Amino acid sequence: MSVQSEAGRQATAAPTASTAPIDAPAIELRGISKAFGPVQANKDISITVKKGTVHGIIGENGAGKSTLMSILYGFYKADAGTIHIKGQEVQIADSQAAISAGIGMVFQHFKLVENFTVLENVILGAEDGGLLKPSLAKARTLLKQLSDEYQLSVDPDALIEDLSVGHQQRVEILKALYRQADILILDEPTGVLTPAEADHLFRILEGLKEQGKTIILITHKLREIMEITDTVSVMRRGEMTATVQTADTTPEDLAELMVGRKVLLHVEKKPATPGAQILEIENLHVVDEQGVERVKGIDLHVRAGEILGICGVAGNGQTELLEVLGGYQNGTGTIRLNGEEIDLTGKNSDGQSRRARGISHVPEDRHDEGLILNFQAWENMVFGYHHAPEYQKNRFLMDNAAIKAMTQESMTKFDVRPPNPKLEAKSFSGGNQQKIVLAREIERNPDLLLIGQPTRGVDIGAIEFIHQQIVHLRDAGKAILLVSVELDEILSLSDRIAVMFDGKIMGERLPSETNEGELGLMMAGIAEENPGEAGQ
Amino acid sequence: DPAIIFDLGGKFDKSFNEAAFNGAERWAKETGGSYRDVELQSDAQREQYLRNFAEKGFNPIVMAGFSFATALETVAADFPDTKFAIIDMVVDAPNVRSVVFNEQEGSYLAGIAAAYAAKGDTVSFVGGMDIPLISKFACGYAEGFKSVKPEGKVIVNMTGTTPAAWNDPVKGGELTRAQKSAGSEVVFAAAGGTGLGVLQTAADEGMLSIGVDSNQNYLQPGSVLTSMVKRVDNAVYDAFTQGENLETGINVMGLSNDGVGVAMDEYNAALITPEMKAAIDEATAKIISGEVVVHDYMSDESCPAF
Amino acid sequence: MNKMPKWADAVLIPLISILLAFLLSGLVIMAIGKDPVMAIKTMVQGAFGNSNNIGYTLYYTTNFIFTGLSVAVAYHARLFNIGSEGQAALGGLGVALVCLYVPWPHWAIALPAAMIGGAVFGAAWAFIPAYLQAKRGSHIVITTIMFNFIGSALIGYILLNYLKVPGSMSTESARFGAGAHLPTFHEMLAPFGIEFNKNAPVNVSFLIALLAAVGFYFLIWRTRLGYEIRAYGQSETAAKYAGINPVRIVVIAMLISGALSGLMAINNVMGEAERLIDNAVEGAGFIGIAVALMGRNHPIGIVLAALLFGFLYQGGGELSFWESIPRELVVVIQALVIMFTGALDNMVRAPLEKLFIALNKKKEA
Amino acid sequence: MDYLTIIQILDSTVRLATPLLLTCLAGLFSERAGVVDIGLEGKLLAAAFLAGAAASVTGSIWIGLLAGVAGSLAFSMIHGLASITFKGDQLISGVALNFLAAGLTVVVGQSWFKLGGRTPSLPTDARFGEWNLPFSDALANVPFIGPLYHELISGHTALTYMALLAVPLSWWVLYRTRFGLRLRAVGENPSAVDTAGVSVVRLRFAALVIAGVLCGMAGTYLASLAAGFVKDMSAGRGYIALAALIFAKWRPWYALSATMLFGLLEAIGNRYQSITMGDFTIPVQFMQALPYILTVIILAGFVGKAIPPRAGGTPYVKER
Ligand SMILES: Nc1ncnc2c1ncn2[C@@H]1O[C@H](COP(=O)(O)OP(=O)(O)OP(=O)(O)O)[C@@H](O)[C@H]1O
Ligand SMILES: Nc1ncnc2c1ncn2[C@@H]1O[C@H](COP(=O)(O)OP(=O)(O)OP(=O)(O)O)[C@@H](O)[C@H]1O
Ligand SMILES: [Mg+2]
Ligand SMILES: [Mg+2]
Repeated sequence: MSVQSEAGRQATAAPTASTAPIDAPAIELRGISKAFGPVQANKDISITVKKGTVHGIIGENGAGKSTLMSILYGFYKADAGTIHIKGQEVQIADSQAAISAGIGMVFQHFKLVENFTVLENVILGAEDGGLLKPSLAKARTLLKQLSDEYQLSVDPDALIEDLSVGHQQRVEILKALYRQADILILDEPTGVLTPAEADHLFRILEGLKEQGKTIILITHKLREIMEITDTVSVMRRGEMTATVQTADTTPEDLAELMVGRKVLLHVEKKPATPGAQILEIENLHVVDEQGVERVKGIDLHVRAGEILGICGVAGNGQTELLEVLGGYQNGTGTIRLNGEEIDLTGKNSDGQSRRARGISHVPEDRHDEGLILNFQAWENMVFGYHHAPEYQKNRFLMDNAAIKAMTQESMTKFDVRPPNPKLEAKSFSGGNQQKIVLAREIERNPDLLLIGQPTRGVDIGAIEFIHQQIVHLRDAGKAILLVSVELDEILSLSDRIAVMFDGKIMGERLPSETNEGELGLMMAGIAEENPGEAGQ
Repeated sequence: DPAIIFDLGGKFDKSFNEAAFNGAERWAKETGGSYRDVELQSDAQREQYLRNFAEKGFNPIVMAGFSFATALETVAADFPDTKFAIIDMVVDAPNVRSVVFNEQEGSYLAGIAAAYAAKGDTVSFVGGMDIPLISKFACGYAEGFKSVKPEGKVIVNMTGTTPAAWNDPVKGGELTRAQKSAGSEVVFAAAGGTGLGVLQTAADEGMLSIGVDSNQNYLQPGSVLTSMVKRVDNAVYDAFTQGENLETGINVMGLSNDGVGVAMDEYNAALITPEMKAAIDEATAKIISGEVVVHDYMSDESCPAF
Repeated sequence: MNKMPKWADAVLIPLISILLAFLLSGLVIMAIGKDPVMAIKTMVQGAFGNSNNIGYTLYYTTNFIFTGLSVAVAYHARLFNIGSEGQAALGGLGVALVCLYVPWPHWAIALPAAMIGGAVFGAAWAFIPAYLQAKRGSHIVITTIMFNFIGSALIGYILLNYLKVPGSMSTESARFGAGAHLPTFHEMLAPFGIEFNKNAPVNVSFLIALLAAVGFYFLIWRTRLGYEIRAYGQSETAAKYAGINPVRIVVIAMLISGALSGLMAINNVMGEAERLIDNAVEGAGFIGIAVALMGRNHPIGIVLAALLFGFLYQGGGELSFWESIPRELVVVIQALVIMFTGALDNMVRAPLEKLFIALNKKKEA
Repeated sequence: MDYLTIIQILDSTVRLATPLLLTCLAGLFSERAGVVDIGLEGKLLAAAFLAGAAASVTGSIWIGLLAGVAGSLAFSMIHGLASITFKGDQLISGVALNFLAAGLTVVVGQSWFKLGGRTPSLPTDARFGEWNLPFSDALANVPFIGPLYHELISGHTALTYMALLAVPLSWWVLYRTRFGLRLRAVGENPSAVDTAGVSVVRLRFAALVIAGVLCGMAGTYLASLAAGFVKDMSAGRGYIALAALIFAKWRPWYALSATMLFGLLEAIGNRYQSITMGDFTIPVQFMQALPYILTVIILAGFVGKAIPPRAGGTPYVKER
């Protein structure tokens, strides 16, 4: 392992270029510092990125990666430090300056206007002249060229809110290219993508690199770092701890650099010992509010002590399946829990009654569903279970002291950092937020745990922990239904895998007997059901 | 020193309160005396301000508006040595002078004027907030009009049901236009600030209008037929002049003692025809003599002329 | 880690903001040719100088506590209830009906009944907008504005046609019976040998308002219902996930909000006027919006903000009484206070925050 | 109801709707840019006061218009300062501005004119005259179209025609220009605008400037129509315009229909104050509340969920 912790600082020593040398680095940040109030998000960070390379940045949640890149893009203003682009020092006071310096950025949370068309989003801020018509016409042709060139096809007249996340991301990339960016920053681009989409993205990035563009990639996925970056920087607590050549390092080393200790990159688990059937689903149909049928007749079962993993490209009905089971979406068909039928409509079909019957649910979207960001941790720790008798002081009042004590305990147990029940949920990093949700749902000791995208946007250290907890629960004899777009995760956690496509189950596989390639094909609706394998 | 409390409309309402204010000012100017005044913001202040004044030894204390009755009943009893005068309402206490006006009589004359001024047989009325006092004006007006044109029609509109109705000149204007298109030729406005919009619109639309409380003839010269003046100013002036020896009891201000009337001045001289004048004078005489009794809407909350 | 100590956030910032508001008000007073120092003296004296003035200040405060709490309950559910004005007016009708048609033997019996009357009528007036918002998505801001107008027309109609005393000039109901007379502070304090001005309108309702504030605290932060209201207010999707029924929460929050507004009537209608007057609410519903926002939707904040507005109302009234300053000046001062404490507080906060961070850094170093 | 009556009611509708329309469009620009504006009432009042004051002093309503617009603009800028620059609560700022206008107009008016906050009455030539469109008189007696043209289409003030023109203009600006695209974007997702290199602050202030100008016109219209300023003369029109805005789902053409509907309801209410049907008389109060009742019914039955601009009401905060 050849860590050049001093790489950044050495670069600083390079001659200050008033005349740009031909091979000047595409980007050079020197001594960047940034504080948000009392939080020092970036401390004296220096980094050099060569032209035409892919540079990865990794680090725990809250390490300051997004902040650093946002400074480069002029979204935040640094407290100290200078920015050099192609050897020239530039003042980046706002995003306009960054754009003119040839920088484009795809934010983790897309900066798109949801009810505008693709075309409108692309020209926003980069219009020619006061009237829209010529700009739109010009953008339309240019967009066509770009999408042909980089395989970035999107319907220019579609509304953003109607597009899949993957397509929205393409729009973000197109936005940058339309502005003739030759430095492209992507902040956790694959966090929300399906494996196929992620592959597609990487092909696009390869293409861009070949065109001589410089790419900075923030990600939590070491596999991606290893796959496509040329160099990688590691950040910890606001500081740049190392910059290495990707070829000279290993995922394990990177993980250790990030977290500061050895990290297990694969899940340790014993073989499952499935017991009685906990959940049985027969002929389940779900029609959403727009009248679109999302789930088209599903049969599934989950046994005690096993993890059933469901994979599929986002939007193929997995979300709705979880929602019906969790009680906030109506469906038709039969669902039995421990042999007893569950109401799918009417008074007893809501989340409260599901929870009362022993179904816990970690929702896919922790920000919009799993947590109330403005509530303190202890308030979030009973969210959905606030009617449970053990949290009531008397007929009228909740027992806040007991809830706080319980929260304190759970937070310690689940290693939530900082373990302070009185912090608001929004001030925890993504990984820690997820741990709060998990703690809440797992500590209820449910018969059935529904869990969607457990590790989205979460750093490796936290992923390791979360996976351990899920396996523990399984070993305690509980049934777990896991939905994830991460094939890695599905493969390493599940005892059985079902693939969903277009609202139906394409087939079931055992993890030992399948691979990413096969699952990927099934997710695309291509592979056929192999009757021999999954029936049991 | 005397003191006066104005009602919620404020002392510059161009009508009732302003008339009271003018009376006080006239007194101050003529006698060189000084007085204190205050405007209300809230209902609870009626009693508070009355007491404030009484405690500080102001005497007499005049209040413009019937709404003070309840407050005055308690305060008057607490300050037997202070004299009070209330306008528009009767409060039965030994140290209170109650000044009431026979608005219906003045309005009756206004109705006669309207009847003579109108070529056709439709005139109209715009009231402010929908309260009985305003209907009293309307009723007298209608009776006067019908005494000349028994088959004629009087359109009566109220601006609204909230105090905002006193200050919506735009709506007053619209009501006037609506009345015009329904055939009205003369509009009588008893509507505070809203009335200003009525008078204005009447002038714009080539109608005649009748002002209220104060003499408003000058506001739109040549278009305001007359104003039904209610000499609140005299009532205040009298009370201030009598000072601490204010005569208590009920003081009815009607046509007979110049308490109400229709204003004649240089601004409307051209509009007053001799026949009209004669009819007004005749009716005045008959009312004073008691030969004609104009119905008081407040007595039974109904109006035979509607 | 915190940018600022709690006390600075809770006390220092509002204080500086109020100071700024008064400074600017002083300039306005100077501009119309009066003496601002004198003015502030008059206001303070007029609001707190003697038990009579305190009594008036607290009387207004009581109104504002009720409407402030009302707006705040709804706000916790992210519902912007502009309809407190109308709900309080209807509450007045409820209280009046209860007081007029039952010959109450004693206020202690009349008060609970009147409270129910006011609360029910106020809640009823909030129900339709709530239901329409919950079920049909009709924007509650508009519907409550409309209901203010409709309510005032309705009250006018009922007063004029049913409740008015025949032959009386005023659009007001008959006086309530002696059994419905609420004890004023004078009567309440006399047994303890404390002399309180007998004419001040502040009455037992003030205590009810404080109780309501305490109840508000428990409701919002200690009960399941309050928890659900806040959760719904923060995130509808999350609330659904947790099995909280949005329709139920919207309707219940608005019913409570309306009931609190309606309760105000025990103060102004039953306690002070002892009869139903037209337009008895006099804008207290709108001031409630400012009180709730300034009080950060917390009962302590609301009570303090209500007291501030009570002070402005009473002190301002005295100011116009003694100094012949137009009464609208008080409205200007109110506006400035709302502006500085409510909308411009970042103007004060930002530099203070920087100051505290710098101080902290110095300490650490 | 005969034809002429209908024409007259519609004529009255146009007059009553004009200030609502201008105010509604003002709100539209502001809220489309993500700044909620319940201070419309206050701006209207401030503009009416300054317009009335300036016109009465100078004798020119055009100078009045300038003053009215300036006043309304000043209020807009205070709103911007509070809610954009200092990222304060937009609702509180709006409420404060409404109070401020209600108080300041009277205090200042009293100190200037000593008429209790009223301005002196405006003489006819210090008000907007009615514009008679070409051939209006000639066509007046032609059956059917004569009254329609003469009474309804012709004979309004310059501001009315400007208000009507403002509708297509607003539509064009919002949907066909760069400025409009950015303005709508900043009301939906300000960070998208920010990262596209456009200043959120500047855009929002620009929107508030437009809102200020439109509101200033509306206030001037009121002052001109009523020939002067009377305290509180906006009489809730700012709130009604806000209601109309939501009704109109924040769109210019819908705003025209919504304000015309409110105008129509009020015009009808003015004309038919009490209707007697057999023995039963519909009370005046009911007729006066009718526009509000109908609004609620329409809102409940036909409009359904109106989705406001997504970023509305929240200041754009990057760093906390
Ligand atoms: N706008 C902001 N205002 C205040 N503090 C912020 C802001 N953005 C980030 N921070 C703080 O700065 C620190 C760095 O945050 P940043 O978002 O850069 O982390 P990150 O490395 O991107 O994390 P993640 O992997 O979760 O995306 C965190 O402690 C965070 O709380
Ligand atoms: N504007 C902000 N103000 C304060 N804290 C912020 C702000 N933006 C981000 N943070 C904090 O910065 C940290 C990282 O933020 P970021 O937005 O990257 O979320 P995250 O941890 O990556 O979660 P996820 O990826 O699930 O959205 C978190 O602690 C978050 O709460
Ligand atoms: Mg990040
Ligand atoms: Mg993240």
